Amino acid sequence: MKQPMDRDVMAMRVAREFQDGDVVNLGIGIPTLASNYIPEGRRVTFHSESGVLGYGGVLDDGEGDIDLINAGGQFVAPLPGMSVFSSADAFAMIRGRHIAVAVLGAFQVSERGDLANWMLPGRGIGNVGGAMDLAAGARRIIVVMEHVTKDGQPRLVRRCTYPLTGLRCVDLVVTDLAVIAVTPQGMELRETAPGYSAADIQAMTEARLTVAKDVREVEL
Amino acid sequence: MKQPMDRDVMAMRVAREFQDGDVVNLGIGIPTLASNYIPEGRRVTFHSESGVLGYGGVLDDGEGDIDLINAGGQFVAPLPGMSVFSSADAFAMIRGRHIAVAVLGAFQVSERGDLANWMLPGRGIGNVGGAMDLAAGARRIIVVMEHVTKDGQPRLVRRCTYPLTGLRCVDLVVTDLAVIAVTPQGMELRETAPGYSAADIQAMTEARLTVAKDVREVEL
Amino acid sequence: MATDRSAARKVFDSFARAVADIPDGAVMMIDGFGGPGGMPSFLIAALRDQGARNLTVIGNTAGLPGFGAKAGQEFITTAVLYENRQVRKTIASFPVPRSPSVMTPFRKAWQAGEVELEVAPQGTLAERIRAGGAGIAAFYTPTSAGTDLAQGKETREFGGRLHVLEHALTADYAFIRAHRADTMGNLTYRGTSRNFNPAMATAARVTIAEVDEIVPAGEIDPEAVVTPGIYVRRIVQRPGAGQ
Amino acid sequence: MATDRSAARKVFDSFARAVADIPDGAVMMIDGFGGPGGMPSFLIAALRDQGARNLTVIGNTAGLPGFGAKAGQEFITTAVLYENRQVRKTIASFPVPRSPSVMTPFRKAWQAGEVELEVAPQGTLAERIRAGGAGIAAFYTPTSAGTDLAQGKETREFGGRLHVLEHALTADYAFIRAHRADTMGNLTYRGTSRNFNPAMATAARVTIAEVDEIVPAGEIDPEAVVTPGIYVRRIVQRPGAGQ
Repeated sequence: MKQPMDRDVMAMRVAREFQDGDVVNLGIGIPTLASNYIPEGRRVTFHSESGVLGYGGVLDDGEGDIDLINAGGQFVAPLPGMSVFSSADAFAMIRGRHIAVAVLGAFQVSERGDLANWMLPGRGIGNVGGAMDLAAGARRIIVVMEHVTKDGQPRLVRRCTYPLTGLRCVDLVVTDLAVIAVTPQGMELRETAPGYSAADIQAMTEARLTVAKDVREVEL
Repeated sequence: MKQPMDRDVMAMRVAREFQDGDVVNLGIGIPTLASNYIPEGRRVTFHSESGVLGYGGVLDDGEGDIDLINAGGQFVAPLPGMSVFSSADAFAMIRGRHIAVAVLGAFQVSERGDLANWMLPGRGIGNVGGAMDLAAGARRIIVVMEHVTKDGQPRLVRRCTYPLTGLRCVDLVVTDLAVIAVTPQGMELRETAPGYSAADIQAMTEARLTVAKDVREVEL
Repeated sequence: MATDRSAARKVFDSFARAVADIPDGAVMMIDGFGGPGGMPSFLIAALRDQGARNLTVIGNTAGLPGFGAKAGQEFITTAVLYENRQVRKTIASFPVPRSPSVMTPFRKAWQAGEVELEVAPQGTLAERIRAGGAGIAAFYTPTSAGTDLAQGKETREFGGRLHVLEHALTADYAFIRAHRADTMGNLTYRGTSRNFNPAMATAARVTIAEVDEIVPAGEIDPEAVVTPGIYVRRIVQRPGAGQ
Repeated sequence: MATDRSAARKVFDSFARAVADIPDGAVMMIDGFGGPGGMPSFLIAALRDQGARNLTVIGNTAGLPGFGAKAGQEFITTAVLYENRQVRKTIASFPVPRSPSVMTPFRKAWQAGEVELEVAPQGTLAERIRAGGAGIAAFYTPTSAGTDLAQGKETREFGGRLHVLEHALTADYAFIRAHRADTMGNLTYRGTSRNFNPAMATAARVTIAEVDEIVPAGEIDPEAVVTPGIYVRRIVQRPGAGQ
């Protein structure tokens, strides 16, 4: 039976990518969820472009402090060893390649790893926020998104048709249906959601996929 | 009787230039002495490229703290309202034109205000330190130096023959013999040491001097 | 040297007085990150009441309702300046709410063609402001290379990677929201409310700080000063404690 | 999240072990400002003993005897690396003592043609290091425009003023002298001993901090951290208290 991954499973799969000692920047939405699923025994430090390193989980309205937020404006918990700094310093860390992994949402990813996640065409006005800085600066970019649009259009494309955030920057894509690596040779299908064949995935993907020798069902 | 100014008188004359509220950066030697002669009622804050703003006087060896020095490596006293910062931040202040006045020593000053104070020709190796940053960044540059070299050669010249520190940056020169402003029209003699005529000064000056209408003996 | 008399010089007793000289056409740096933390709300309100027009406003957002706030918390953002038609140009990284259906005074003014918008990546915006304060005329950054936001900008390769030339930003006035000031103008902040404030404080001709409390010089540890007093011209204390 | 186990990972128990992997040809950032305050003397001594050669050393000075020190105070500077012939290139703003008659190991090596010297204005040097850590490839500064130190460099006018294009500096290793570290690598400094250390900490692949004391995570106020732990890979405590 075909079983797409839900948001928590996608977040869990993303979190498995975090290595011990990594400093990680999480975008809004599913990326933020990944902080709930850090693998046992790995020490991961969270960075936010709001100007904080080493913060904890998201807090609810009652516990929150307006002076301790993440980039999405959510309240977060202080942790021992935390530090705060200015936006200029926060982005010096990003641009200077000190962030090991950024986890971002996306509208489209091209087969060579171009990322489009900041602006919908035709909307006239876009919020770029820190997206382009993260795309250019994080040492590894993981995109987490639905495999296709609400209309069933592929998001993994040959060339992005939406305005670009960064060129050749995406390293790994985790969707509800698959885990796909961007390699110098193009996109490689590495894992599938339960019940999906490589052919099923390619059928919903405009980008050309090669299939990893050891392609398998996603493991958590 | 001709009476050249001594080091303390030169420092005193320099200090008269400080305006209330000024942030001032003092070079080593006579410039540092100027901090002893701030005119009554004027609040002056001292900045050093060693990374401190709002420090006090020079301390002797016994009282000194190796963690609180000026750019010349002298120990200085803490004052209430002092702040410390990195070299990058110290020079951001300088380059960003936040320093009202820098007082520097010099080998030569040209009639258009070029400054040569970092390297003796033929020595092969020079210590530039923060001199070029101050020359480019301070809003007002006051040079304090002997009027002529030990060999009697003029230091106020048509063109600098020593390696330049900065172009068209000097605003005022205080020597043991005279106070000379650098104006868009060239050098203007404004004050003389007691007993010196304008002709006496010009005779020891290669640069062409105009004489201010109200030229007078230096007042302290 | 610092004297007690200096205290009175930077400390202003009213927000209105602190913003009184801002002329039409001024370039302003204001915003914090978007939420109430780090937002100089009293200074913004005073500028609205003062009425200067044709302003350029440089900030991270252009007024986002509810961002970083407690449920139902009211706070004044630069939105009031758009509402009052005081702004002709905006430079921001996140100008509008995420949802296109949320109307804001800025969005309305932009749709009506009343305000010009320049969108800049957040890190590039912060660095351009820092450069303005630090006397760096322009710099090369990899951010935005190859994207629409680099259109019309000079590019160049360094180490095999495309970079974009970005120019410094400066302002006539910066509005800063800090936690504590001493009478010399030294500032500290609270948590992520620091955000754009320290860079903006360095990049304006006149920097005005809105703070929770003002203490005598010497009360702030020299090691803990975030914005040295050299950058701060005017200080006004917010009414009430804390906020 | 941070756990106690992480403590052991950054904290090294010997200076020798902390510098053991530095290879011949490494680019090093070391120095502080020149005096004993801010000078990572134990790391320098360990590198001398370790013996890596053909080093490039980026620092404010190249070892100035007595600078910023108490009368007769002995302290180890990068001079010992020149004495031991480990350096092939130096980038500095103030390489030699003011008086040409004071011989130093650097001056001797330079006169013998054993070491290459690049002199950089102090503020430009600090900014190039900061740029290296901040992912800025190059920047335009007015400093040195029209002087010998701008020879061979690109220049360009901004706002009617000549600027010089300066390139970022990065290193393989930075030696940092800080006051206090926590186990996450967050650092604080003391007074003017901060100097080049915070910028250098950001610009090296491996940053090693020599500190007076190491405290558990949480002991340093998040507001007072000067170098966030993200920049620090290894921490070693100096023997004895204070210094």
